[in-house]
Amino acid sequence: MTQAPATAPGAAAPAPAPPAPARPWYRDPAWYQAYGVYVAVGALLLFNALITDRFLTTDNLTTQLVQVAPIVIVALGMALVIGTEGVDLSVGSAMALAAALLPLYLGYGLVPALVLALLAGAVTGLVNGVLVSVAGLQPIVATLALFVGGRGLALVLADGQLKQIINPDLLSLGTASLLGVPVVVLIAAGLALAVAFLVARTTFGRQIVAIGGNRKAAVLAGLPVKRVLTGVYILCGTFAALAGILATARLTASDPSSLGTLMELSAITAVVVGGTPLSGGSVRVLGTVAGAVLMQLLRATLVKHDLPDSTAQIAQAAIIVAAVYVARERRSR
Amino acid sequence: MAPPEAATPGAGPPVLQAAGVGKRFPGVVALDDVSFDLRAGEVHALVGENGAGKSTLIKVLTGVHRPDAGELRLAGEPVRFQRPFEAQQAGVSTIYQEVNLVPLMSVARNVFLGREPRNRLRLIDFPRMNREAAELLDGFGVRVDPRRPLHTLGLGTQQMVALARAVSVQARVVVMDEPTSSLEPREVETLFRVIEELRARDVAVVYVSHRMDELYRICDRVTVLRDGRHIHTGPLKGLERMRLVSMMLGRDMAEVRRDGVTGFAADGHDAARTPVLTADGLTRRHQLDGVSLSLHAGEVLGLGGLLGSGRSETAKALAGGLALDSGEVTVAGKVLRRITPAAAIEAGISMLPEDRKAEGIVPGLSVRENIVLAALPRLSRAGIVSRARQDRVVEIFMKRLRIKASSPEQKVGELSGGNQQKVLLARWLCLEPRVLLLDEPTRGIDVGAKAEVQGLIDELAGEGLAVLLISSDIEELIEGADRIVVLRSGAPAGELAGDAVTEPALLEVLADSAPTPRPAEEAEPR
Amino acid sequence: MNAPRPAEPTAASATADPKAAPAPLSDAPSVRAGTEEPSGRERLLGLVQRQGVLAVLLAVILVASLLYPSFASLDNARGVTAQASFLAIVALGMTLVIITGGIDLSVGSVFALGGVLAAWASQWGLLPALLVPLLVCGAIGLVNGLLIGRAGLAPFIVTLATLLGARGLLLAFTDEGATTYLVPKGSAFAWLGGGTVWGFIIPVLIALALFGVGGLVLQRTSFGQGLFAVGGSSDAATLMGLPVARTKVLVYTLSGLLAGLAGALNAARLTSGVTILGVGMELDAISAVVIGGTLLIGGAGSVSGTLWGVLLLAVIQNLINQIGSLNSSYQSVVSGGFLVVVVVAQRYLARGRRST
Amino acid sequence: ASGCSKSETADTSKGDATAGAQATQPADTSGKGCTLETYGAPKLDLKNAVVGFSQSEKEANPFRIAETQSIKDEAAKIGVKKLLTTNAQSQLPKQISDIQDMLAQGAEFLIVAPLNSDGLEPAFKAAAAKKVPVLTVDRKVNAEACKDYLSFLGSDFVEQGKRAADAMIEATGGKGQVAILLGASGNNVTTDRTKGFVDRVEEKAPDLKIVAQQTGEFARDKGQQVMEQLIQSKPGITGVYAENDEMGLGAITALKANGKKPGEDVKIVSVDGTRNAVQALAKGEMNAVIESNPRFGPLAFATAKKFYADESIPENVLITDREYDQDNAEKSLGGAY
Ligand SMILES: Nc1ncnc2c1ncn2[C@@H]1O[C@H](COP(=O)(O)OP(=O)(O)OP(=O)(O)O)[C@@H](O)[C@H]1O
Ligand SMILES: Nc1ncnc2c1ncn2[C@@H]1O[C@H](COP(=O)(O)OP(=O)(O)OP(=O)(O)O)[C@@H](O)[C@H]1O
Ligand SMILES: [Mg+2]
Ligand SMILES: [Mg+2]
Repeated sequence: MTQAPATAPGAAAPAPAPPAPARPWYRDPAWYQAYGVYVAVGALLLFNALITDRFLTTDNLTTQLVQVAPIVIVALGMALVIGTEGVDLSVGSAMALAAALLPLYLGYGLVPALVLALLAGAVTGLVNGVLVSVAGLQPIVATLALFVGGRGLALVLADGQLKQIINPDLLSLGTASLLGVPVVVLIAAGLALAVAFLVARTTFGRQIVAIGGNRKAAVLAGLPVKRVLTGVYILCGTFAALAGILATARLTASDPSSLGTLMELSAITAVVVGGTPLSGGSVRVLGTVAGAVLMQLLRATLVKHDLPDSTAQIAQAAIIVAAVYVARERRSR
Repeated sequence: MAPPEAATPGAGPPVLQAAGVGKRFPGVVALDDVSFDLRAGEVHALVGENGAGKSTLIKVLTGVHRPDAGELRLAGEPVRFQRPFEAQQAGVSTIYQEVNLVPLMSVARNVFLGREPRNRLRLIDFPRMNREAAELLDGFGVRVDPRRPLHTLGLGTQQMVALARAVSVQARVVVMDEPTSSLEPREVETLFRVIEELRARDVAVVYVSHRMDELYRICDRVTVLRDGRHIHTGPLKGLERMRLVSMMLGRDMAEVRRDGVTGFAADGHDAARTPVLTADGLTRRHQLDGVSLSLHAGEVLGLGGLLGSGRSETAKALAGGLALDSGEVTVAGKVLRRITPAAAIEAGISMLPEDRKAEGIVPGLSVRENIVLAALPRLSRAGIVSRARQDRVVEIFMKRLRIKASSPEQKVGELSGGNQQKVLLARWLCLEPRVLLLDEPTRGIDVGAKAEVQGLIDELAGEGLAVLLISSDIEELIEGADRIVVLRSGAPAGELAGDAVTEPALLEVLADSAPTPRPAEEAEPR
Repeated sequence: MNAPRPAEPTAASATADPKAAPAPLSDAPSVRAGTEEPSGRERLLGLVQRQGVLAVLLAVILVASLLYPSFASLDNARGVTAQASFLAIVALGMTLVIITGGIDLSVGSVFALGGVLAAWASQWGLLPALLVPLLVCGAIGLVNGLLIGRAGLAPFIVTLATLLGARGLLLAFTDEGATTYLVPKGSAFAWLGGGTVWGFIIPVLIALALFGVGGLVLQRTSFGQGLFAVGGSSDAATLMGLPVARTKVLVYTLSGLLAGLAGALNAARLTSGVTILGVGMELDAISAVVIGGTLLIGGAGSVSGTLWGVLLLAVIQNLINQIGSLNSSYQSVVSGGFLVVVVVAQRYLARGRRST
Repeated sequence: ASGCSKSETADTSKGDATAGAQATQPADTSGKGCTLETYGAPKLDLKNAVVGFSQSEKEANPFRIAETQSIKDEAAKIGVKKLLTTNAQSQLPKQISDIQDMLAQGAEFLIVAPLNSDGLEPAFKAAAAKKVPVLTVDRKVNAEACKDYLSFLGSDFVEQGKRAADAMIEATGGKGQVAILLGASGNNVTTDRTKGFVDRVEEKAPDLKIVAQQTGEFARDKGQQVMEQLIQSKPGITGVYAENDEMGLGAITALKANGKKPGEDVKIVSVDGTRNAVQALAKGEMNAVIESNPRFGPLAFATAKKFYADESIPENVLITDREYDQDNAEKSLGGAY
């Protein structure tokens, strides 16, 4: 059946119908589309509270937040890219590049090393952005190149080696907390707020959405399309690098060979489960955060109940489909 | 082809009926208890203001939307079309308002999509398909290489292709939603000829148009919708034009009569001596061939020409949407070095594009955001958009252009065609341009709004704006423009000024330029 | 905006040599009377544009043969085609999916699952060994298709989920990867994967045949034309009365079937149901399709292009091995670089035909 | 024992430069052994030969780096004419075509580190067709020795699991709860190391409960994440068996961040013997590391030499992996890779 309308055809509609059809929220598809993720997060929390031992403890919840923070950061950048009707497969490689650079430059001090690592992310973004906006490549292919090559480059830089990090300042980035909240989580939350503001209130943010909504119209309306596109990919790359730095600090080691593998899929899943359409033209920041949290809680649940990998993967697949199905855009017809 | 006896319009049996049909969209009642019947061999006009529900009714009739209430009957039998496919199977063929063909596919493939000619091996016979497409289109006065991708054709030509497709199936009912909105007089004549043939074959035709004179020329009966409600159905003959308009607008006759139907003032404008914008020898291979023109503050310059004569290209080139091989554009004495859309806007040039669906609206964004899109940098400080300033601008323009939306936050994609056009106009006006390039500004706009827009054009010119007006509506061009430049095959073919701006004079220049359809090879994707 | 020209995508595509523009998207034959005959040069240009990958492929082969004598050997050709054949079959399905404007990320997992199922079922003979994977993988494709075509979900996310799901099924079926089913040696099924004709393994021939059929279906049947229409404009296709949902369901089912078939043939060749196969294969398939000139936004493409794309990837791989002891990290860098060069070159060759 | 065991094998307990070389176990004499004649390969002088080495995974972890390096070093030392190396980047089809490519480039002797125990048959067939002997290292393939391939050099992964279990039982006293950090799903190494461990624990220490088996995909960060989850949900865990060092080190990080003492509160045993792990062991943060020695170069070329010297080569040349514990860690550090 194609998108059965909530009101059955032929059902008697009151002749002078009020402009907004009165429908209880629980029967309104728009409601699920808007709030589905949050409900799912709540449901999973509730489920765990009842079923899983020691779930609703501060320690455990903190652990979940700390683990999800890098994914959130990457997903925020990804959400912007997806808003322009693009996608960035190279985020995992950008993380690896940042991680590989850190130990090489920590000798010059923490700040130079951090700046360099972030810059590496920005440069990957720049390359992607130029390939997409100037060369006119399709985003998947444009970023596929760095997906393949970026990690290789990171490994070349690191000589294929995992390196232990001993710089205490960098390490404290991974472990320190402020008022009981880990710094990693604070950074992710701050970034989410910043991106929400960017999307809702800045020229740049609105231009992102317009470009994703109708590229030709944006061009004719004089929007700096190439600049905005390049900027979006640079942001995404930089966010990925930041996530790479934080993950490295937490791991206490720079591990370019495995850091951020499959991150692109996690991030895209978070964005899409969070209600941002892959067809561009809208960005849901809070939804993206909720999407990432949902997938994190799901992974945690599966691990805590010691389900084998096979079951875990099938369960994840089912949840993704269910989440997207509930939140799907129902075309009225 | 001789029209059948005028005495028996629509006397045939009802082929397609809608009884008490209702359709709601979130926040809007698009159709409310509308009944409609269509008889074999009649041409049935469907009229109403923008947003009255004409397109929605058509979509209900053809299986795109499912009605919330009421039922459809095909030859007396109740039917429920689940999708357009089923309606087409049942012999209902439709040309939708926005050209709905596949841009990347060739003309021939578009014409025959879904019913391609096969050879003995049951495989598509491309030579035959191309041949048949070419012959078919030839009958519609369109001479294009059928292997050309559709998107390389102008909107008008695309419309003719859609027409050819819809008519070439053996349908019982042919529905046409604003088929002439981007057609030239010559094509309109072709279309009318086709409609006569359909009528002679006892096919029922639904015809939607905002052009009154067309309705009176070919339609037998008329149904008027207003705000989603059925207002009137009856023979068109003997129905006074003013009365029809008053039914559509819901205002009384006297009021309508007083306001008049076209919005242009009778007298011309006082143009400034020195031009604001001069274009010199605009050239682009195979599209433009040395177009020169000058635009003065406070005047409306008409740009005339046949389909594909390069009017849209000229406007696009001036607005930076099309790269030029050579030529120079000067605005207020300053030569524009590189024309990009941003540079053109910076220089005070605004262009309302011809194809509002593909090049204009951002359907997923709200009315507010669509209006302020180009003006964002001006409405923001340090990159942060001021919501208050936005709201002010949006409020002013929604009022001034009478944009009909449930709120500024409604998605533009949900508005009726005419209102979308107004939103776009607002987008460009809020930039406070010096030069306004209008490519078919009243395309698909209802009589009331059309008069408003025309009045607005007058007013803007009066305020000192330089306006370039491209219109396929000859009447509009004659009445609106102070001066008309006519293009032929991308080159200037003549100019009418002052008292010479008359319909016969224009038609004469156009006729001169008519008989040389450009070889298809020369065209260019745009 | 500091672009050298107002070279936004719309404009950029229009700056190309107009002489070459009217190259039809279909492989429609001869020029119609009444229009100018294109000159030989224009024809050549049109051909290069349509088959940009082929030009790149031939150039790479030429250069490689000159540089490395062992490259041009028949042996090497057999090896390269053998490796390419399985990816080719998967990429064929991917091409059809991408032409409809979709994407199928699940093919890698489905490929692996198909192999495991085939190896398991091969103990009962050739027919089960082919039917079981086709049934299961076709069903996964069908689920993709229903969720995408009927429920209107985004292809990317649906097939991402089935990527996980199919892998999960595979693990469940093999005791978390602990069991590897073996194809009985000397069985007809093993012959299907390992037998050779003139030194080329049978899957190569199967792949060629499938591409032939695929090309015909795509270019010369209504179903194929429907794929282009759905990809070019799904709304328009609906309004033109095409069975859009059914087309999508079919095309994802086909993709699942082809991935399953490729997996089964591969299992026959390896004579075992290897559990670790297919990771990242979807990206290889997508690369091949896109290198082959098929637009990811849908609406344009060809299966022949995909065939060249697959071969190009295989040849590049082979070339990297010919260059010799390149560190594995450098190999990735080189592959990534190659990808950019090829795609950019391909795009600039074909730009006259494009618009975004 | 046949004459296969190498005389120059270093004393494993010595922490000097020669440390870390492989030692072979007494050969399995049940098999007939493989000779040039039975294998049907042409005679060859390694010095003037083209030798190919097919690596399975990226040289992005200590094991693979050391393995490739060792082969390269030894080839240089012996002075083979040309060493071709390829890397399958964890793609089985690529390994097959890698091997075929090397054959096409004229390789006369192949050393293969198989990515998987099954599925390399087409590659072996191609080699057999050209009468090129294939020596497999580090992972055993399910094929016929002396026919599909010459012989296998490497460790017994099931045995590694068993020894890890022994170490775990010793560290925990055979009581408590253990978690297993599994390697990548579907991988033979994972399967074998799990099987050995689980079987031995069941057999010897029924009081040691295996409460969790979750994959850490052989990666440090995944190991860390899984461990963090387990610390919260199963606070009673007293032992962690990591199927490679990286995951073990990840577990240490997770434990430390949660205020637990790895090596004391929670005993950790892992497999591999990388430098980082042995260092952790020396610091007392781990309890045992079972070695899996990657330095196949000397042994592989020695075996090849013997083969061409018409000696008989046993089906399996199993190496004796060492075991590091907290006592010998410090001085064995030089032998870790
Ligand atoms: N898909 C939709 N979603 C929400 N509202 C819609 C949708 N389609 C139409 N509407 C609303 O239904 C009403 C009728 O629109 P319709 O397109 O039928 O008008 P119309 O008479 O064809 O106008 P026009 O002359 O401008 O084409 C409008 O208020 C419009 O905003
Ligand atoms: N009847 C036709 N025969 C051949 N080519 C045509 C025809 N109509 C349009 N074209 C092609 O379409 C392209 C675009 O023309 P376009 O429509 O933009 O011009 P125009 O003067 O703005 O006309 P309009 O805006 O009324 O369609 C032209 O390059 C022309 O080659
Ligand atoms: Mg309409
Ligand atoms: Mg035009």
